[in-house]
Amino acid sequence: MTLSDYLSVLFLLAGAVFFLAGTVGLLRFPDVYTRLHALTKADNVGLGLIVIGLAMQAESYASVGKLLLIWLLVLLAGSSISHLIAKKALQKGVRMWRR
Amino acid sequence: MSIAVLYALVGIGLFCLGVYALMIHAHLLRKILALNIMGSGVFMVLLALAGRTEIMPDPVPAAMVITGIVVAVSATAFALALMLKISAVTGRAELNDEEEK
Amino acid sequence: MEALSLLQWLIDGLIGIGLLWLAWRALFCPELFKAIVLFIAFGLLMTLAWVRLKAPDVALAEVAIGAGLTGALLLSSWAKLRDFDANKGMGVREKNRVQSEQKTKRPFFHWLSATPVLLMAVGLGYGVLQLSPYATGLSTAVAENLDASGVSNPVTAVLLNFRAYDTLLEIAVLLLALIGIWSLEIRPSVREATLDPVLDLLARLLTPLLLLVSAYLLWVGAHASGGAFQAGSVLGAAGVLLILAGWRLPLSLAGLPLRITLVVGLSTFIAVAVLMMLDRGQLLAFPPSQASLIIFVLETTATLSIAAILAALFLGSRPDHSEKI
Amino acid sequence: METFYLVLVLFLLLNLAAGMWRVLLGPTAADRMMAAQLFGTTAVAVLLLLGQVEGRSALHDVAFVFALLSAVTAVAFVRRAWSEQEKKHDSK
Repeated sequence: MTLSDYLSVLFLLAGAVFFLAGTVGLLRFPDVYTRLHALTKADNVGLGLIVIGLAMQAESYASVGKLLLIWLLVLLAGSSISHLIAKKALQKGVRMWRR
Repeated sequence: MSIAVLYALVGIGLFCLGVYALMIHAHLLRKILALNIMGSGVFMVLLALAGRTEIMPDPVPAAMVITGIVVAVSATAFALALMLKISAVTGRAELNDEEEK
Repeated sequence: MEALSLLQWLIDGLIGIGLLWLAWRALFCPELFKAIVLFIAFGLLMTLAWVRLKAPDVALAEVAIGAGLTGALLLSSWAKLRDFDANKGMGVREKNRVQSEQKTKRPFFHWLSATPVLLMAVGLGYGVLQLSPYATGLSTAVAENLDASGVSNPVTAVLLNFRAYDTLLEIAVLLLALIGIWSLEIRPSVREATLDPVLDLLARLLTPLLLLVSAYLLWVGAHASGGAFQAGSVLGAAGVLLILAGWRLPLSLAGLPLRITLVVGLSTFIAVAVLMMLDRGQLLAFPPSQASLIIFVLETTATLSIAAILAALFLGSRPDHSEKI
Repeated sequence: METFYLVLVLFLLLNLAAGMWRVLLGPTAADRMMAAQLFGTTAVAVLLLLGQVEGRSALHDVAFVFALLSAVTAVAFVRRAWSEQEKKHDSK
């Protein structure tokens, strides 16, 4: 294994940790808004780290480009949809969690 | 047992679940979901059995399944429209096949 | 090697169990909305199963249709159904709706239908276990004739050359479903009145991307996974997104131009079929030298028609009627 | 390396299974839909990893279309299914 292999494994593991954190947050957080917050961690950072890890192993620049494009797309769609859900939840009066 | 057999058995399970749900549910949207799951089960059996080769998987079932997926979505769209119409006319999203009590 | 095959088994087993569990919950959980979300998740997991079964073409079609269109269709029909109920009167409706969503036939009937279904499952399972573990099917026959087909992706070759009549009839079925829906004269929905700036931006950014991906899938279908259906359904999803963002076809385009787009795929297909019939005496038997060009023309027109039909199926009512309610 | 990818795939699939619990729990419609959204992103990651294992770039295309179209379903949910009429149902 070369240095880039080790780095790639590191990134992939970090990505998996963020996915786990997203799932745990989705299950454990008390209301829609905090769960939304947890979800975006998996969406943006988790997938981002996995894309970086895989891009280090990619054979051509074209496939690196495609991987990055997928990540950017998920970022764009994920953040817009989180915004729409949160806005709708506020409009509908879904209550925020208070300690 | 190979991977192909595993997926074929899952496909059969899906198909049978779909048939059962189709028979016992009264709500039409459920029946549409059940039909879709039945269809997915059939596709899965077809593709699982197409993958029983060492070389490339048989492309003919794959092509048939792609056709099937598109036909299934158009049939679903039509069924949903029919359901909305039935609900608009009778006020209930179910078929009137049992005698009223 | 041992660990590797064990891992493969675990992954496939997990996907299989997950599929069965999702299907079971989607079909038998009490709330209909929950059932629909579970069904969407089922479609997503199905895609992974197709990938595991080495059928990336099917996975693409399932993604484009199962993840995008079926989900949107089910959610929007569910919402329309609920609004019908809500308009009929308040008070009792919530209780009534929940009751009607979980209503099943009488318990006696459950047993009556469960027994033959179980028998059928056992019979089918036995049948599958009896099949020989290796079968080449038609893959060698396809591989031998691939050079004459004009494309190098075997699935596209089957869809648009060897069994092109399947595709012809399929586009006819799509058109038929749309005619059926239009003839039901359902009241158009007018719910996308409020515009949302973020959604507007998302639609503006995603639509060109969807167009690009559709064109790419159409092009790549000749030699790798992709093709007319996948391209058409991605393009159709662009239409669905625009409809959801509140955009409507201008009335000047909703008449004849829309109808021409809807039928161009089927009519080109029929025209080619008739030409081939006159020229070579066989329905849809392409001369190998021109097959590539013919398939390109057929796929392009089919993509346009499939996209237009799918978006129109989602809209549900005739676009030229939607202004007069 | 291949074993490592497959372990990751298995881990992500188990993650998915856990996330499904939120679909069943609810309580608001948005919670269920968010779980489906997480499902979509995880599936994209799984597809990319499987693509790396099998060395097929076709799976990158599948992942790409997947990311594009799961957005459409979510938009359909926000615009159509989660409307004002369910207010009292959700706010408790």
